[in-house]
Amino acid sequence: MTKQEPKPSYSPRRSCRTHWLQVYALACACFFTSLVGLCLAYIIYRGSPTLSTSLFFGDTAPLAAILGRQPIWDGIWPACAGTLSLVATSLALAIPPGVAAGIYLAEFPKSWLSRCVGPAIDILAGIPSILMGLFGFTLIITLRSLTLPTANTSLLLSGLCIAMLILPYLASTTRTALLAIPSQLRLTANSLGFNQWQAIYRIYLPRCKTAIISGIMLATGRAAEDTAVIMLTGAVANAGMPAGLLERYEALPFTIYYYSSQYQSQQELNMVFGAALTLLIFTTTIFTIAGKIISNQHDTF
Amino acid sequence: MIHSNKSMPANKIIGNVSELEVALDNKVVIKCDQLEIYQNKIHVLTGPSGSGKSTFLRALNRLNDCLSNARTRGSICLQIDGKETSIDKLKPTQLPHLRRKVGMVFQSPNPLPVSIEKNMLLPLRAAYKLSKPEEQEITQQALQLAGLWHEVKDRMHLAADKLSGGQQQRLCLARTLALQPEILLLDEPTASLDPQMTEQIEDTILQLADRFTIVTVSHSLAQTSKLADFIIKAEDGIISASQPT
Amino acid sequence: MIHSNKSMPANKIIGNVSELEVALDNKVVIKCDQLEIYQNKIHVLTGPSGSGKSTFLRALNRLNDCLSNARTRGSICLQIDGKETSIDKLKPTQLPHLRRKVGMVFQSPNPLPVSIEKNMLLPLRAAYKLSKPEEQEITQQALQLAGLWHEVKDRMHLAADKLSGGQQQRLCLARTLALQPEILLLDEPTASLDPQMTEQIEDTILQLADRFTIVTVSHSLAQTSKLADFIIKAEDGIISASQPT
Amino acid sequence: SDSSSKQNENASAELKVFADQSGKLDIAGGTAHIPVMKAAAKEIMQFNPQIKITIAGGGSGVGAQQVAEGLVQIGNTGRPLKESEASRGLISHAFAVDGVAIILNPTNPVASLTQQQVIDIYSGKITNWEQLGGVENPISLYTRDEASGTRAVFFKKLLKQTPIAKSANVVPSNGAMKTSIANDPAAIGYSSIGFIDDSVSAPQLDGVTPSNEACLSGEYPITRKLFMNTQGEPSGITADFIQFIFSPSGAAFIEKSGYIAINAPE
Amino acid sequence: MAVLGLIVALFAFIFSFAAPVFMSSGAELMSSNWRPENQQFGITAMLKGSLILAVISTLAAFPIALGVSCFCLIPKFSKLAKPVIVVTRLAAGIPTVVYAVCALFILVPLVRQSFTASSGLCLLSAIIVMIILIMPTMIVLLNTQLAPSFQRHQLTANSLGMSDEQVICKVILPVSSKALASAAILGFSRAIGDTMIPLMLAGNAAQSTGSLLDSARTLTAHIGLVIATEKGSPEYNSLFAAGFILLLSSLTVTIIVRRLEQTHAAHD
Ligand SMILES: Nc1ncnc2c1ncn2[C@@H]1O[C@H](COP(=O)(O)OP(=O)(O)OP(=O)(O)O)[C@@H](O)[C@H]1O
Ligand SMILES: Nc1ncnc2c1ncn2[C@@H]1O[C@H](COP(=O)(O)OP(=O)(O)OP(=O)(O)O)[C@@H](O)[C@H]1O
Ligand SMILES: [Mg+2]
Ligand SMILES: [Mg+2]
Ligand SMILES: O=P([O-])([O-])[O-]
Repeated sequence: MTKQEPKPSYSPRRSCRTHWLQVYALACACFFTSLVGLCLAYIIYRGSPTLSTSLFFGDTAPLAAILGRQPIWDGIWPACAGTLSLVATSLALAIPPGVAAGIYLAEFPKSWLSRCVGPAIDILAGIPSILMGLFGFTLIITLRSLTLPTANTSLLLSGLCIAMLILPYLASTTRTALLAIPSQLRLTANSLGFNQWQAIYRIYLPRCKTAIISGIMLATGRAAEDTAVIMLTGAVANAGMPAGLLERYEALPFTIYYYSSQYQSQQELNMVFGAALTLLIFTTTIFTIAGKIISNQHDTF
Repeated sequence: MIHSNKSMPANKIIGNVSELEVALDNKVVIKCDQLEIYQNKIHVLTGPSGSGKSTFLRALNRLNDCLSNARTRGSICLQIDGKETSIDKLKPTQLPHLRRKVGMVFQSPNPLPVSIEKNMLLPLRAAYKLSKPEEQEITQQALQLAGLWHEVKDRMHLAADKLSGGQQQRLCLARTLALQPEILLLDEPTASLDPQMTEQIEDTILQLADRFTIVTVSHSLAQTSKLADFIIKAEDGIISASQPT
Repeated sequence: MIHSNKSMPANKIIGNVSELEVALDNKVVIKCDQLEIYQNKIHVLTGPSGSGKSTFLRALNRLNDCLSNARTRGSICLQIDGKETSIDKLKPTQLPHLRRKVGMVFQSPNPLPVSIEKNMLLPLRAAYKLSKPEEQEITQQALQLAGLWHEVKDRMHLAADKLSGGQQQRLCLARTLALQPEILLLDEPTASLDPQMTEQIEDTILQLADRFTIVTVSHSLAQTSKLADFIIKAEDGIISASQPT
Repeated sequence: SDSSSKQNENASAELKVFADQSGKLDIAGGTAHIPVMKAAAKEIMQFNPQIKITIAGGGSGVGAQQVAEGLVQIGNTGRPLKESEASRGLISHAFAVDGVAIILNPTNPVASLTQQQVIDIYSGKITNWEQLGGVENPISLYTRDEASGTRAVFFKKLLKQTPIAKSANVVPSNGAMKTSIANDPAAIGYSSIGFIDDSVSAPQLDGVTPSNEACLSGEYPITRKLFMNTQGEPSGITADFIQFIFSPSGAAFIEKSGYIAINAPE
Repeated sequence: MAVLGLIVALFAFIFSFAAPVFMSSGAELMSSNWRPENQQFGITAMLKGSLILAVISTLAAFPIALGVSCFCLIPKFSKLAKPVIVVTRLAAGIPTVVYAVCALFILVPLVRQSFTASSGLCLLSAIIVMIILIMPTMIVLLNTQLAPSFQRHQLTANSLGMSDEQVICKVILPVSSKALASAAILGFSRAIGDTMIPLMLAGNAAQSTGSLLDSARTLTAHIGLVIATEKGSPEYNSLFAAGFILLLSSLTVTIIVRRLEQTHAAHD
């Protein structure tokens, strides 16, 4: 063994006690949370005193109103019901094709159909919602003049446009979840003689269930909050309870928008904050559930 | 080293690989000019890391088709259900059956993310229509064969990934056996197991050779000499037969 | 088996572990009542899979602190920069220095997702203020020591994950060596490498013992007897010294 | 109370036509009309919940556009139909007289303006309240969107077609105009006289205080009619609704909303 | 697939309505004068409004979002990171109109009082709210991309004596440059596509302005406003031109993101 050469003596870098990144990150986090906190606090502060049966049902008796025996005026219940029906309609329209497209894109990425649908879905995801509303509106106008003179702006039309808006969410969460399946699991499934549909149905989908459900939750939140689309496709200021798919309807976000810019009385101003708080509770509940699902998912995998 | 197969007189050829070439990412990773596989024999595939052993095993039941970056050429003939079958000519719809008949156990244990019982039953149900008692019986037999039955019989509903590594490995073996394969591909069934566990699995393999044709990968010389009827060498992607020990 | 260390007369203790206990997910996975570590010796840590070998190594440079579910108790004293240091008492800001001095190479190669050169330079620059030529020199020396220099010297800008597994492993070794550690922790440096590569790495380890104190994990008996000055046994989470071979 | 009960009887007599009907009626358009439409719809729907009436704003443009497209049965406008609109078979039913008045924030001391001053303000020549005898404060202009009937009338009759400065904020309804002005001390805007209340102040225009009476007497010149428009002759519930607006209880709603009712054209 | 049909229909619609508009009055549209009374229908002022709003809010929101997601990575703050992540999720779930309402009642009066030259309904208000709106989206995206990367490399880099901050600055961020870019682009596309915030807060004056304290109109708000006009009128037609420009911009963004992802995949 030759003699050890002396180790080079490097000058060690001073480890500063607090790195600038810590300070910056802390500042950003404080700034961000306090802004969001301010918004939330304000809505709760202004909204919670307004929560009462008269906020929801105006001067109609709540029971009669819920049973639909009496029309509701100056209450946000019809808007709540409208938003719920809108969400249900758009989910019903978006989930089957969205999830199916996601599965198809993940499992048959090489087919010509995937090559078309993939970019199409990406493009759809980038389209501003007002354009979707514009599309819905022109669609109706065109349909009326061409084939369907009874077509009209309605819950169904809004549902359809919102479905197109949230479909990319569903497709891409499904696709991402399926793609995240380790190739080892795919090999395993194949090596055990599953055919592709059996593998998807019995192995992959159950495994991605939580991811897909949380995608649906996020899509629900999107559907509930969108204003630009419904403004152009059938939401109106006064419609009473939603009467059917082909009727116009009220919706919470539209109510908020409408009355926040033109409240004529304290009561209408209350409706703004009451509706905002209601909508906030609705969407945060949904997002919280989605968050729970996501974090559980992290635990199990 | 004496065990039943060694004393069998005739070596019946049931598999024939020729001019096989598998490319991954457009780079040829294995080539095999000519290779025979013999019924009820243990073929041990050895060679350095990265020489293409796993890839070769996957070629035998066309699992490389599942890798998007794989291209396979050449012909592989295997006797399946008593018939000569050119497996490279099979249509995609026939692959699930092929893979049941040419069962594979992977290098690292890969239980499905469900219970032990489901691990056994899901592939079985995908393959065959069976009554409940039949399912039960097949499951039990396969687990017994893999030497796992006693360890798991009263916790069949446990998540399979809660088992220890060695147990998982044997579960994967049992799962494959339950599908009634004719040829069994084992990829380093004892890698990263401690010596005791290794011996146990080796003994199982020797037993299994009475009923299946086996191709197994091994790194260790000791294991090779203990198991091998035939040795297949993998060297820099060239797969070729070698003389038995 | 003769190599230089064996002939060294005195065994100087430079490390002392006592009453160590590491819990992961609130379950105690390793315990070590008392253990000494000797200067310029090779300590081989053996034991079955899951017995806590990796966890023990991580305890020696407090890497377990990075696992959010880990809790460590007990004391570990190591001689660093010529000073006795209670590493369990170090403040978070002192940990980077500790980890440079007690360098670790992981069980599976873990290059950073940057080029080979960057893999060497990033940790070096984080640690020391160096001029360009100094950086060059240290990098080259470390790569030579790990036996990788000739293979990579003209493709230093290649992404490190494009190297083969064995090369990656040696890159990780070189990266650690460049930081001038005093104690070197090696976690199964030869697992799943072929025999030739294994031998090469073993020889490197023997050489390195002249300059560093080494704790290495090994599964193989042959390797243990070839390398070990001292054997440390891990069994079901109990870590304890054993007699040298 | 005697007269009010009589009123009630009257009202229910007028509502009787709706008794056995069911169906829907969609109304959209002029935002000045909304209070009247809402009050009438509320009365009718409470009398017979089988009838569904939806009301949307959007401005006169929306009213004319949607009724012409057949999307709604009644499209309201706060201005006469343009020729292009009328040529699509629309029939107008004028039901109220209204004026368009300048409105200011109540804290603004300026209490009277001349037409020329308004023109100068809106064309951007006068930019500070100081120039009008108010406090030193830049003027914030508010105007209505392109679809507004109120804007069309304001532009034609008050501004004499002088282009509005491009810096003017645009709000989408009469209600929003009032709310904005009520919140912005430096604001100037214009709205239907019916919308004026305590939250805004309406300065005199050339010495005339804008009011219903002044409109009716012709003293205040910036007046217009409010129209309901239908595609062809109305029928069914639509006809009944229009009839109801022209009935005495309809007139009561119109008056309550701050407009002057016009009798049925018979 | 039906999806495909719908997308094709959407494009066909907007194109078929926009094309004649561009053909007949392209030059007119490209002027910055929007004066319907004078038969001037230029929409470049709206385009400018959209760009100013989107660019500034992205530029301002991105560094903050990056800071917040670094905050969530730094182990030292791990106790606080959980609540911040919860807040982020909450914030991502707050409807746009609710943000706009808050701003209408808090921010607008504040801006009005602070700057006498402004009515409060101006670009500045819209930008501030837009920043709050797009931040959570960016943070969520950054977190999902950076956190796994950090987890993967943290142990390694720590074992090499790098501090957590060094790991983030020297390894994670440079390696994740594509994730950063796609977060920024996502924020931008959200900002340029949003309607309610500019409609409710920016004042909607159709003027081409350089000052943030001035009222301005975006393409999206323009669509919302002029859809109410008579069908076939030049005002009405201009909405398809605006739609077309928005569609082009979203298309561009999509293509850029896809490119990024592809090179990303090629890298892996
Ligand atoms: N999915 C893949 N994509 C691209 N190349 C691959 C893939 N899997 C393996 N390879 C490459 O193919 C070659 C053969 O790999 P293979 O896994 O067959 O080796 P092996 O002999 O099984 O090695 P080991 O003993 O390490 O398991 C190697 O060079 C490897 O880098
Ligand atoms: N991050 C972790 N979280 C929770 N438990 C862990 C974690 N890492 C390891 N364990 C558990 O701790 C025990 C010891 O693990 P360790 O990795 O130290 O074993 P090992 O001796 O290195 O095994 P091997 O030879 O397989 O590498 C095992 O039971 C393992 O399941
Ligand atoms: Mg292998
Ligand atoms: Mg280990
Ligand atoms: O009544 P408007 O048309 O001005 O809304």
